[in-house]
Amino acid sequence: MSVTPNVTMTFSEEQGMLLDVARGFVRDQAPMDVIRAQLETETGFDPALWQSMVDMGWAGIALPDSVGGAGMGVGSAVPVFESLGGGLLGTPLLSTTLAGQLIWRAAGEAAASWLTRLCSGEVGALALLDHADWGAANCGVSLGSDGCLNGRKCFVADAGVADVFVVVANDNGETILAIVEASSLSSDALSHNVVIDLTKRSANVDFTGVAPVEILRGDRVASALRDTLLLGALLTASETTGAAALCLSGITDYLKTRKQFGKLIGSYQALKHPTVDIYVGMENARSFIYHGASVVDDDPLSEDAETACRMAKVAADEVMVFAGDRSVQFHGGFGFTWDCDSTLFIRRAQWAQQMFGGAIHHRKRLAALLLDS
Amino acid sequence: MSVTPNVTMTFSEEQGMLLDVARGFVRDQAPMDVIRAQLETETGFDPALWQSMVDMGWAGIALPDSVGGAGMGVGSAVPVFESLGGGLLGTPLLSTTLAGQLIWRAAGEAAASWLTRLCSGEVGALALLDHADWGAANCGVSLGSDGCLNGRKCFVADAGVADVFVVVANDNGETILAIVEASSLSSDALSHNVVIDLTKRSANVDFTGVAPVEILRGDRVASALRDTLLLGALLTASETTGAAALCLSGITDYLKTRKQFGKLIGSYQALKHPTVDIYVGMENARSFIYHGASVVDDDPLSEDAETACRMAKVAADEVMVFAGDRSVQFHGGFGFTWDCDSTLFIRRAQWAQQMFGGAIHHRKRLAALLLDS
Amino acid sequence: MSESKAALQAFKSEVAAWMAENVPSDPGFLLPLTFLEVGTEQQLDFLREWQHKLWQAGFLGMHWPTEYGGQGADSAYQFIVDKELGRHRAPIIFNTIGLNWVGPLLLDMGTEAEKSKYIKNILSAEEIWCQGFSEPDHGSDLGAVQTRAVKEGDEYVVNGSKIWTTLGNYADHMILLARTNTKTERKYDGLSFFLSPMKVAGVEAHPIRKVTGEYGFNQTFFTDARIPASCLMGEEGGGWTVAMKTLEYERGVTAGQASAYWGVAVQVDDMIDELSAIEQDGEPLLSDPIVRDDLVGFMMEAKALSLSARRMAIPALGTDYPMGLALSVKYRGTEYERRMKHYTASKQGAQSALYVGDDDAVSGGFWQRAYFSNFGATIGGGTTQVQANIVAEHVLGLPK
Amino acid sequence: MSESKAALQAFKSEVAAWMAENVPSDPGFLLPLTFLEVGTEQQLDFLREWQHKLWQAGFLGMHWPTEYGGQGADSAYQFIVDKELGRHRAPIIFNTIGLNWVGPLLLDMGTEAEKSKYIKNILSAEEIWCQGFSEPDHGSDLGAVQTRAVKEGDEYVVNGSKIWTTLGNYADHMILLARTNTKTERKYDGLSFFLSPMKVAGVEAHPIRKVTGEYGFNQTFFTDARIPASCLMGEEGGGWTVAMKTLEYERGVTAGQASAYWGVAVQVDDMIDELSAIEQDGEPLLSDPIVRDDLVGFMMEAKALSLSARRMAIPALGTDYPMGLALSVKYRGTEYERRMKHYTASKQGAQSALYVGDDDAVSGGFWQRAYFSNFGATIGGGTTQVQANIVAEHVLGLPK
Repeated sequence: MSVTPNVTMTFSEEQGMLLDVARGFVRDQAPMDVIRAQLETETGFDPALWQSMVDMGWAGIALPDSVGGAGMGVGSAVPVFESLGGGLLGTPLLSTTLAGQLIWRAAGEAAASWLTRLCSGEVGALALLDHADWGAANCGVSLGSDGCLNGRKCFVADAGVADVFVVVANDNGETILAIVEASSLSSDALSHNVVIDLTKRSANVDFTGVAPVEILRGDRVASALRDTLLLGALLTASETTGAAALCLSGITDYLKTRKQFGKLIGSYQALKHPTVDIYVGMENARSFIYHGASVVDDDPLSEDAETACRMAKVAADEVMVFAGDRSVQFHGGFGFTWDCDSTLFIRRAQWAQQMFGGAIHHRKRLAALLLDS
Repeated sequence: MSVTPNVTMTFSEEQGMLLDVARGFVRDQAPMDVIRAQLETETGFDPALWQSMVDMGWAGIALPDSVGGAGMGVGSAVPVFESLGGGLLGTPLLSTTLAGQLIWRAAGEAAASWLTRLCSGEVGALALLDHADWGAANCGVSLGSDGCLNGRKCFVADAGVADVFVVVANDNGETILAIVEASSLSSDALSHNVVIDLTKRSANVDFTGVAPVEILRGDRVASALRDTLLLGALLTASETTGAAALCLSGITDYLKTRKQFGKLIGSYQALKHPTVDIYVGMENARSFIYHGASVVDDDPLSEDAETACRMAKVAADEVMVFAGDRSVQFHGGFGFTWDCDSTLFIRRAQWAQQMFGGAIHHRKRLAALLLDS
Repeated sequence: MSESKAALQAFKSEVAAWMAENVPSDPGFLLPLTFLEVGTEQQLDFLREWQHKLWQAGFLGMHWPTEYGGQGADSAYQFIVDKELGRHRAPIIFNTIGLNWVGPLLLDMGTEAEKSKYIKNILSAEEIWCQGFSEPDHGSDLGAVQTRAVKEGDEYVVNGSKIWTTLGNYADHMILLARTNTKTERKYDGLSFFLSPMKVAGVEAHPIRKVTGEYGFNQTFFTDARIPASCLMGEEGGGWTVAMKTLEYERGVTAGQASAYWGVAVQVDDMIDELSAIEQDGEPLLSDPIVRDDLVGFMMEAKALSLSARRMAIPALGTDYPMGLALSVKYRGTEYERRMKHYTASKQGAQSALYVGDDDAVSGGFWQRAYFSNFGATIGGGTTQVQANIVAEHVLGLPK
Repeated sequence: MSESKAALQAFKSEVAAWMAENVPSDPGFLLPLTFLEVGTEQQLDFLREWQHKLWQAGFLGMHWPTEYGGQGADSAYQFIVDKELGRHRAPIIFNTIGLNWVGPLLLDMGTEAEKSKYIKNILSAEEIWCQGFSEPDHGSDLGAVQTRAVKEGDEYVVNGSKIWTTLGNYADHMILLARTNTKTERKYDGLSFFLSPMKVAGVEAHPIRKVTGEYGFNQTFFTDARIPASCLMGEEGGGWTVAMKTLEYERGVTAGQASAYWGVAVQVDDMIDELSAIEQDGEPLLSDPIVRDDLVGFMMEAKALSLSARRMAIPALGTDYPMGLALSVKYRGTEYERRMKHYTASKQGAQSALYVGDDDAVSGGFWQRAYFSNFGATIGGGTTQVQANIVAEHVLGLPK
């Protein structure tokens, strides 16, 4: 039942360097005007920027070197995603990383060819959901006797630019992972979503009639899927934490410079104290993601790791929703305009809080984990 | 399902006069030093004060004139209890009123002799609980074949001064109401509780071996019991709302006069804005109790009345807990002392929030009432 | 002038019947949620026609004098119309600044000439009004207004800039607060109030894009704009008083508004209806005890607001803080709506991340858009933080 | 001076073994929850004896120099002792003002004479310390201190009054902030810091009853009290700096405290244990999804606080706001405990309304008393509202 004992937090020099590099990269390569220029484009990111990230080895950051990855362990992705979030930089890195995790955890080195492709910059996408409910079983897509899939997946992140899809499907009651090449999709397979977060892209994808190139099945599939969803929660939380920190610094900057009724608005406690609460929430989320980074590894995730991933997601969601909302409010009239970055923050909050299950989803599971043992 | 349509709020000239009289009485007869003088006495109130209240007809305020009551309807008790709460005046009026309601609703004029006694100033008490759980069935006390009761009731409010007990008991599976005269209790039947609210008194009462003077049974018992518990919630809410208003005015007085760092502390938004929220909560509770007063009557309570009683209790509990807590905090060092009335308010909050079920109890039932129809 | 229940009931039936026939159906393009968000000519034309039609049918300005285009009835009739508009989910009545603030203000403080000239066209939507109070650097601090109006002969020459001018790019007139004297001892005494034309040289309204992605606001620039001296309302230097009176109408403290149906109303029942179709963990969302408890909280807030409105009519029940219920309406109502819209937008699973324009979005992204749009209400007309100060100071008597 | 894990582990076992033998059992009267609540001679004698025993066993002042009665070891050893005290639910170590503030202060800034004279007796509990900073009319505003100390020969004559002097009626010494000069330009420059005797003529401590019904605080009156001039610590007029340094110890920003075991610690696990025995609607309270969700919230807060403490040791993970985690500890921790204690006190059904002394009360009314008592932490040493200002201004750089 006890929750507090495990406060593992490891931090190597290597990870410290990675954090510095990642922050520096986002600061230099993706200032807000670069981000804004991509908001209403089709893909939402600049291919050259993506290539730079691939060149730095981030596409394989969470994978072992035997399959072309960086070999730093999956926890090393945490500071990278925190940094990306800290610039609201939308790229297909999250999808690609998680596709890599799912394949690696389900098939290991037997799937090295796929993993190598992902590490080298091909975009991977996870086709998980049959509908909006993250908590339901999502295996509506089935494998037919003709070797083709049948059915549609919803809200597939980065589907528009994906080279490889990992599709959670159902073969006579067995959950399988079908690997599909984007080139095998029909031209009208994708219908793009209008995503509230303009730095993100997703689509509904119809896999009907598509023949997967490979099917992963067996004992490890269920655990790989569960762990990938947990890692999705952790990495989304990391990205969200970075975004919350950026949002906080936007608020404090404004509170330090904007005057109303002859005083800097930051001197009003009605603005000042909630900003402190955003700060505290952001630091909590940061503590949870670093803790998560320290307790996840290539093995099936432990109960402590599961707890850490879920808590990270809850903490990050909650602070981001609060920070984004207060950012609009505290910027006053300007906050209500498109030109104020607050709009990007509430949109990010709205996107992040549902990805891989929201606070209510994870809190329910945490209650079972922590109170029913 | 719809919750908002019924916003009945009637207010007669008669009720207006009652409100004025009750407020005036409490202001004149029970200033805070009078209240404080009773905090650590055995009974917690001054018999002369009680007699004045009886003389004004308050003991029978909720009962029809045919049994010696004021005939103004049970809703008329709301402004009286609000006023009593507004002075933290602890008397056995709540117990007596509810004992009257239970008997009246279960037996009507057939029980006129008991009701007349209560209207004339004898103290009634409800013996409801077998243990701390307001939501459990509480019928552990049973009626034996010898015509005597067997078992103990807990937390019987005003047991120490009661003349008449109405005991919820169990006769071979049937819920009955046993009327017991205090004189028939053995000398060691009562063990007094140490109640956190020093204006209130209660005791555990052992009814073993006691022969009830009368047994009320039949169709109306269950509904009378349910309605009395709901009216208990409404009247406690009324009393609590009054206490919250007094607490609020204590806070605003302090905020207007106390200086810190060269400024009146009421000018700090960290104190000012939560005080506004107490105000809003208090007004909400007040709206709910007046609405409750307008929709309860002598008939079995309607769904709207049930909704009103439960909402009133939730609103009053929540604002009182918040107000009491903030009252201590906002009075700073002085708030932490016995001399500051804040201690009376958090104690009242702690007492009130459990009486007749707390917020969690009523919110759960409101969900069923409002969402499952 | 209270009306018999029967007469009101009959009127209600009449209005309902008319609306069943006449409320326009979905035009096939996005309509604004509130009058603050009229962003395209298409929307403007549609809403202008609709308001005109309502007025022609005799259902607008119910309690305004007939000589100025009103119906000369009790305000209870307007209340019924507004309620029926909501019940029929009608498009909004958009000329709000005219209907809710300028109209009542003119009827209260205007000259006969001003009333004759302006009021009927407000009702008929022939003339649109905007408001020029806020300025870029001062936000809520109206005392600091810098826009200059200098009298030259029978004209004032106006220079400066106003911000958040809702409908500014479409408006015919602006209620303008400008500084006619920079040397007064109290800064308030240098301000004057104008009923200023918008369609004159030197006035330009630049649309501002909103958090929702839509338009409706403008920044309005005055560059040596010349307006007739007769546009001055009241005395020169007496603008502060008129502006404060206008704010009372804006804040709903005073009655007299011709239609409060300026935005798509959302009720707690709508919220529950919407959420009842959603699943979580394969079960109805509404079977989750935590969600149920949250909804009880929202229902209680909604009920408390309704009860509070009812209670305001019984002065004996509000003696401790006489103006308290009225002065706290904006503080409570706008924040309640923000939380409620956010909640509904956030309990849709993956659909929470969809927006207006996605076919899969719950109710077309209504709740997400409504949440974003609601910041107009918690920021505009005095932010929530300022509202809390108002309640603290004016109701509870706490120090500034 | 970091120690090997093995040595620490061995020490931990040694301490644990000693405590298993020596921690006193329930004395049959109510013990104070914190050092702020020592209200009877009976409690005082008991706690003094217990602290003395712990010190004699070599388990107090682990990292203080041996020449002053300490153990000359690493502070990790004191941390272990404190943790074991909690694990064994030992009575508190009550001479807190001496152990946590005065001792570290003297070791840091005191003269050799001051160290020799005072420190050992702090550890042995032979001398009790209290603090004289706050005054009746100024609360948190130390700059406004009015108590006067006027030098006459080799004495200072003290007049005035201090409030909230914890242990004041039992204390031998007070750290006293008094005004030695009323004419300085900056009010801070007129303050001096004294290590002042309590048991002299003209000093009277009047116990103040608390919200819990217990005692522990005093108001201390100085009436022409004469104290030796040698009691002055540092320079005359330099009291503000010393007081601020003391506050750093009080706020836990600086290390060096001899025992932080000054109150009965409550963990989230205790809360869950307590609630697991309670029924609601005839079912275990812990089966209620809403309660479960609330508990998840508390567990997350507890975990976040622990993780935060851990993270402070890794500077690379706190670069954005370097002192932020440390400066926000009081703000977060004390409020978390208030909410958690209140929650546990309030989920006991009818037992929620019972208090200390009732046999039927849950854990003897522990949670109710702990909730009330916790206001000492959210008010004393700078209220929560002041703490929020500190974080806002010193961590986030927001304006005053």
